[in-house]
Amino acid sequence: MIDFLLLMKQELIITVIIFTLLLLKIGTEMSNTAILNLANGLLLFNLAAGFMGNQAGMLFDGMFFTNPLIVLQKNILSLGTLIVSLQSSSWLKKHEHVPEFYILLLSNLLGMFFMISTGNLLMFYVGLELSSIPLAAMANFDLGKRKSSEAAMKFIVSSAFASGLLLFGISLVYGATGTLTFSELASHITGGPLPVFAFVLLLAGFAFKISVVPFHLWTADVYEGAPVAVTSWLSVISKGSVLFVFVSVLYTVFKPMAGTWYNMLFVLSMLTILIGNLFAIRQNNIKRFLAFSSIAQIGFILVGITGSSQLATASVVYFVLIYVFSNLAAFGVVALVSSVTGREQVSDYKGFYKTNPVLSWVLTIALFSLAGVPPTAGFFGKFFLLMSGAGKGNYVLITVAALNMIISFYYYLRIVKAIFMDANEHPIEHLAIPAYPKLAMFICVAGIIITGLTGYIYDYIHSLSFGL
Amino acid sequence: MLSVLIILPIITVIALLLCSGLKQVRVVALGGAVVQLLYSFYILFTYWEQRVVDGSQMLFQEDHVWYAPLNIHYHVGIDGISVAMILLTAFVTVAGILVSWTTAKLSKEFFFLLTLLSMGAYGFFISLDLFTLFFFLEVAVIPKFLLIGIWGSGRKEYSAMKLALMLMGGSALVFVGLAGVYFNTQALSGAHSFNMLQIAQQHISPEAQRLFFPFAFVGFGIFTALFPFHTWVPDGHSSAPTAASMFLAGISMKLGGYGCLRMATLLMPDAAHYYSWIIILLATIAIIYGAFATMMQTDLKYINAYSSISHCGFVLLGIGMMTQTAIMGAVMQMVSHGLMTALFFAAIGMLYDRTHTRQVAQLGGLLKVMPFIATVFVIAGLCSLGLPGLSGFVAEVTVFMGSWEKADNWYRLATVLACASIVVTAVYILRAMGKVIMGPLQVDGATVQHNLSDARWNEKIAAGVLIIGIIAIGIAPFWLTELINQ
Amino acid sequence: MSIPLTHILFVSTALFFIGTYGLFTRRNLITMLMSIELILNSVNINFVAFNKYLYPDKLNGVFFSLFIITVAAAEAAVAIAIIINLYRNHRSIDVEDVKEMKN
Amino acid sequence: MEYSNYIALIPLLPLAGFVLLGLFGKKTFAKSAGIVGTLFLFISTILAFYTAYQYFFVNGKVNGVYQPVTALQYTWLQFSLGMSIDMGALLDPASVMMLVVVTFVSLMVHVFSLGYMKGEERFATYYAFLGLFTFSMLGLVLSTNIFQIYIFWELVGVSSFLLIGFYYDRPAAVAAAKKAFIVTRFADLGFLIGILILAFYSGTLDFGTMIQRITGTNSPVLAQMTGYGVVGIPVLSWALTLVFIGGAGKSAMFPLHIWLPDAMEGPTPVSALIHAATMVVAGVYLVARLYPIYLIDVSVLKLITWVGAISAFLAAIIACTQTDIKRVLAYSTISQIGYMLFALGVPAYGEAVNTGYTASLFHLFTHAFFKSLLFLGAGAVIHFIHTNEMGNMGGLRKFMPITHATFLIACLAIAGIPPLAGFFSKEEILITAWQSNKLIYYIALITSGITAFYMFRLYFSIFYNKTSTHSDHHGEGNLNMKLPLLVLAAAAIVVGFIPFTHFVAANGKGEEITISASFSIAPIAMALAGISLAFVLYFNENDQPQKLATAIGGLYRAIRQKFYFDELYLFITKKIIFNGIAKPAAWFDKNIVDGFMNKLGWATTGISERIKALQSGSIQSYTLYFFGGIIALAAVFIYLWT
Repeated sequence: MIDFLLLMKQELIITVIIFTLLLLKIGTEMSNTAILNLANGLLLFNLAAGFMGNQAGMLFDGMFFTNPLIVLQKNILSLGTLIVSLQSSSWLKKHEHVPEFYILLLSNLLGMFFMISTGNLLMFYVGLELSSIPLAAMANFDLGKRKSSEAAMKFIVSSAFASGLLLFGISLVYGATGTLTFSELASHITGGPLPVFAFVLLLAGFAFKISVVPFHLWTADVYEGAPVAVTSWLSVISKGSVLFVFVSVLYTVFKPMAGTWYNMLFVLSMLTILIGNLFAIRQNNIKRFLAFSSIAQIGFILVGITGSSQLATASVVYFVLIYVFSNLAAFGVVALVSSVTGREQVSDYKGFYKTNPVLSWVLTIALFSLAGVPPTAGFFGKFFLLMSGAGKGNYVLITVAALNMIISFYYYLRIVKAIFMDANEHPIEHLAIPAYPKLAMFICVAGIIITGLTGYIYDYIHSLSFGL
Repeated sequence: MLSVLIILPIITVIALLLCSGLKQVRVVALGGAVVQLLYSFYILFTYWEQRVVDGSQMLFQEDHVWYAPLNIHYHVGIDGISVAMILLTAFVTVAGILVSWTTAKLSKEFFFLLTLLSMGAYGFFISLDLFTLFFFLEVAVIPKFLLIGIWGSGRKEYSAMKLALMLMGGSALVFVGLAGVYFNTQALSGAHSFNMLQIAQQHISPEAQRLFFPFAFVGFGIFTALFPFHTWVPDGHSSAPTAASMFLAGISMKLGGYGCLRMATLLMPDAAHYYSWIIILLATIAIIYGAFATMMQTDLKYINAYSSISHCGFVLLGIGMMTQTAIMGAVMQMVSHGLMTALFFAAIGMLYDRTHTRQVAQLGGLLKVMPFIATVFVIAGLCSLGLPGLSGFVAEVTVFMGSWEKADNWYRLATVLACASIVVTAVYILRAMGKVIMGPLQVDGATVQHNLSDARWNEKIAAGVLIIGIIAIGIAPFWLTELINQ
Repeated sequence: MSIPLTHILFVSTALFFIGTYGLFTRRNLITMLMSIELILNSVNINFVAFNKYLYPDKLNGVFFSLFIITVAAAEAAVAIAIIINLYRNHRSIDVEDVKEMKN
Repeated sequence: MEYSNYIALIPLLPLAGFVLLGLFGKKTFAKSAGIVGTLFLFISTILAFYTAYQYFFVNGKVNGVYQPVTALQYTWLQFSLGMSIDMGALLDPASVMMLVVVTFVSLMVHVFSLGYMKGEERFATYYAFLGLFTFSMLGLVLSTNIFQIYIFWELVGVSSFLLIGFYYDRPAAVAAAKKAFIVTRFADLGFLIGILILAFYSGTLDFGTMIQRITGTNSPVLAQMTGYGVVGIPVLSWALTLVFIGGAGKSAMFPLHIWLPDAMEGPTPVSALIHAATMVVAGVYLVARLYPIYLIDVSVLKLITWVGAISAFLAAIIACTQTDIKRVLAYSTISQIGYMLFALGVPAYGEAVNTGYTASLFHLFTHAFFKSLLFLGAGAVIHFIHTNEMGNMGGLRKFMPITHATFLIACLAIAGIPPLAGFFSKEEILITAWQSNKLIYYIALITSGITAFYMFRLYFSIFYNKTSTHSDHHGEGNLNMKLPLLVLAAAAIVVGFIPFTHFVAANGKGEEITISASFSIAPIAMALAGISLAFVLYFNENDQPQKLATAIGGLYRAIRQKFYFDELYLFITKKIIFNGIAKPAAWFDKNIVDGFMNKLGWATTGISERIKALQSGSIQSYTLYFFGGIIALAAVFIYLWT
């Protein structure tokens, strides 16, 4: 019982928070600010609690298991959640359904936690659904906006379809092996046609969530339509969680067919980077632009995953951490701007530096980190990903990826150019930065600087990770 | 000891962030630069003493583990070549900051970026770990983009973007090369290693070298205007602000040269020998064709940019020839060209500030109204056309002598063509000089007279610093050769 | 006499493809949702059949299908809510009318 | 006293002058610059003469042979083991002689300029440049090392550039300066490559070692250099020819002579110093330096001979038609240097080895004096009448008697009338030619006749002929200008009697060349003929010259246009180099190389435009792609790639 409490600590905390907010919603009439303070406080507590009293172990004979790496991954997600909630506060203040937002958000997070520490396909499925169905509702959170509802529709339909296919795959796996627990699957799976087909279906399920080409098409539309807070959540947290699971599933469950999925990832990663870049070049809506850029980023992560070594796992987790900081920093600025002025076009950012130097620098640093420019953390993240990819000795992949960095460089610099160099007669007026977003931005920027330059974090992650 | 070279700029940067107003900012920036200059002289002298004491190749090594899992170290150390490069950087930095003394627009950001750039250069020149090297190489890319894009002139956005992308491509190739090198090493500990010295000791297999040398070399080559990839040079230099042009041509093109040198001599010598004929071919093309292309330019900055292509060709030629003397010449050429071209850009910038045009056709006889600047221009020009007594001659002659040691008719032909470029150089330099400096006074096509003042004190010091460097090498080259030669 | 597994799998597969086809062709969102349900049902049949025929001494397949039914219900609920809201904003639930965001 | 104690001062003092005047000239020495410069040079002149005395009369001779003495040597730039550029001072008869000539003439010019350049805006700069030139020339003369000579070679080139372009706001002056520098630079390219070849084979840059290694009895180096050939010509010939091209460029030999006449745009004293006495004979000096090596390769010597002879003849002819007095003198300089060069070359045909060398350097010696005298005289005239055109002159003997007298002496000297200096040196050259190759001899003889003609054409039309329309008579100029004329005139008279042959000879021992009256008749006759023809045509104002000119019509025009050499070079540079090479190169760079990079960018954006239809916005197409992706993956990895 006691270790049940310990091992499932984070999940339990989240559940408690959810129900607290639910009761508050039903019972009392709190002002938005009060709820926001409370929620942020609770999230902070959750994050803090995540760091203490951890231990490895499993529950429900292997359905649920946890270890330091998983705890770390969960903490990264909690951190991301905190940042998202901090910087969406300026938007939520004016919204009437604040508790609902948090409830959805946190049930989402809960699903992810279960998904991460699952040892069984059934619970994986449940966790996955729990982490995607609320998202649809969140995408629709601006009820009155046409785009918002369109985004939600697109998301729910495609996610339902994806989960259908995923399930079909799982059913085939089940048929082939007769088991659903990872530990047994790993020993039963063979490289025959049926398992391969089943794997492809599962892969599609994952690929849909982390939006790998050609399963990515929903991404841009949903990002554009959904409220910025949701978009940032989608782009960072949900992707991150699925990535963690993806890596562990690939390296443990599908170990026997490593050769096959290596080739698949080889193809998919190049495709993803290329398509993501080519679409990102042209975007004018900054959220849409960030959507495609994030697709390209996923491509780089896949390159890292192909490394299938301890280095690879570490690099992926590390990169997700950095990605949380960089992308959320960018979205923080975008969220602030769009919540105050409602302007989301790249062209709106022309002459941004003249009016908002601080925000400009934050956005610039974030973009540099995404582009992988030293001394920001993104450089290190990309470097390690590519290195772990190169560890396999597949230099075609590395060269393609490296050369694609030129394109990605181009479109990130496009924004920087707009901010610093282009003239604009109606620039975005000067914006006062509220406390919470300011805090969020500070965390992000600090993270971007520190995570890269100090080697300790990476060493720690590496010490926890495992290879194929 | 060497880390101070990186720490000083960082301190300067932080101080810059704190202070406000043009006056404070530029004083702080200049102070930082001067301190760096003094410190690099201190390094020079201690290097002289130390080298006699211990015969090891790299001195003042510092080695701290940075990323243990990949065996990445923060590992710095210097030999004579690095010292020369450090001095060059320090000189150009001081001069650059002095020249842009009166930058009013966003002055804080401007000096911030300049200092950052110099930090990147210092770090690059002292690092012995390939990761550190790559890190600083890329650190030096972005400030250029911003400097050109924000403070530049002409098609600045286009040029800035072009420069950034091409340099990015360069570093992408460099990355592939480095990764290849890394995974083909087995250090004593059994792990792969980025340590340049270890790699140099445990010769990578020739096959691997041949596979990865082109990536690394071309990658660095892009930085130093290797022939087909030089097109960022003219646009970038011409639309950059004066100080940025000085940095670009003076320092950051040398990053590439230095990288190529290390790759060719230290890390992958076999491959360098194997590909030397290609390198020499490209270098010769760059020299001749750059020189001829320069003839047709009408904008002073374009003239100097194209001549930089031609002059950096000498560096690559020296590296390609792979003889002791030639490589010495290549290094000397890097230093000399760095100082000379910085001086040239400084002079052009001064002219531009006063006349507001860089078109040769629209200028004339400026010796009459601004004798000092004109003299600086003439000195830079003479150095560029390789006049004895100035640094250019020494470097070029050393390259020629070194190249000629290769007893092979094709290499000889390359050398002869390279020599022939000194005539072409003389032609375009004298044409520019004869029109702009000499002849009847003329500005903007009409012979009307602006209020054309001569150089201010800051410009005089800036030019003076660089000229001292040029003449110190030109009159007494032996100290430099002593420094470079192991 | 017992029906061989293949027959059942044939049915489920057919159901799967019918559902997919419906998803691709039908313009009405509700119908599309129904076709997705078809897919899920085919999955259910798979699970139960596999469980019954291949691994009769276990129950995990059956349980899985139970979970699927539940989750599908939740999914449908949210989906229909969204579609209703969509109708509020667009005055239509024809999928062809809902393509504002593209490229 | 040891040479090493003071020899360095000789070149360094003028350098000090240059630095001093260059840095502080404008402010501190605005007026006194001339005095300062002259003072510096005066000291080094004294030192030079002292050195000459020491060398020739005190300790230069060791058992009857003048030994080369390396007074100083410092390693300047070490290339590799044993291969280094040294800076030093080498004393042998030739260099000491040159030392004297350079310092003396330069001093004269300094003094003359005190008057001539008075009131110039850039007076200090002028003296600074003079100092720079003198330094470089002395360094060149004293070189111990072939690269040292190259270095100072370039430096004299640039100082001549600066001085020609001294009146920088005259486009003509600028053009002339550029022309001079570029043409000589082109020649220096040959010199440089020649050095590279010689250095590679002999493994040294030091003159002494190099000569001794190549000319040493059955030396392996020589075997290599003659054995191995490129396009059928042995490397040795290549090297020597290339080095000679360098010399020919500096000495304005045909066909690289075009820059010298234009160089007359510079201040006249400068022409006297650089373009008459010192720098232009550097080519001769260079060949003399490497003479032992040249003697090995007869073919190159023959080339030198013919280049010299043709230049002498053509230049003399062209000189007859020029009306700008300085240009006349310039062409006569070319012609005289031609004499020196073929004197060096002709021994190829005979065995009169040493006489050639001696005669050539002797002519160099004497020529320095009377030619600089001529230029300074011309300078005085121009200073007086403010024009270069013969047409505007005439009857000036009344106004400027001293100039007139000295000028006459110089004319006689160059025409080779005994007992003036020119006579002796020219005689020796003619004798050498006679002994070696008759054809060359006759060319030389005719040329000397023509020389006499055009010199006296010049003389008569300046000082006799019509009286000039010139009005304001402010006198002949002050003592500063008269004194050098007188001194040089004295020199032009006496130097001929110096027993030059005893001092300067290829083998260091001295040489006896007897001048027999019988042999001298022909040259003198030719000279007198020339003079009398000039007398007939130009003593009084008449229309004979025009008649003559029209009589020979086309030929006259061709000569007047200097045989269209400038036009030819213009064609080569403009049409071939600029439009043929540079323009295409620039175009290629702009459109092909750069264009390709831009195309790459456009292509990328173009593709992204093309594929935007993928994101059609309709959810069903998305799901379709989704499904298609799965099928494709499954198909590929089940059937193809297993």
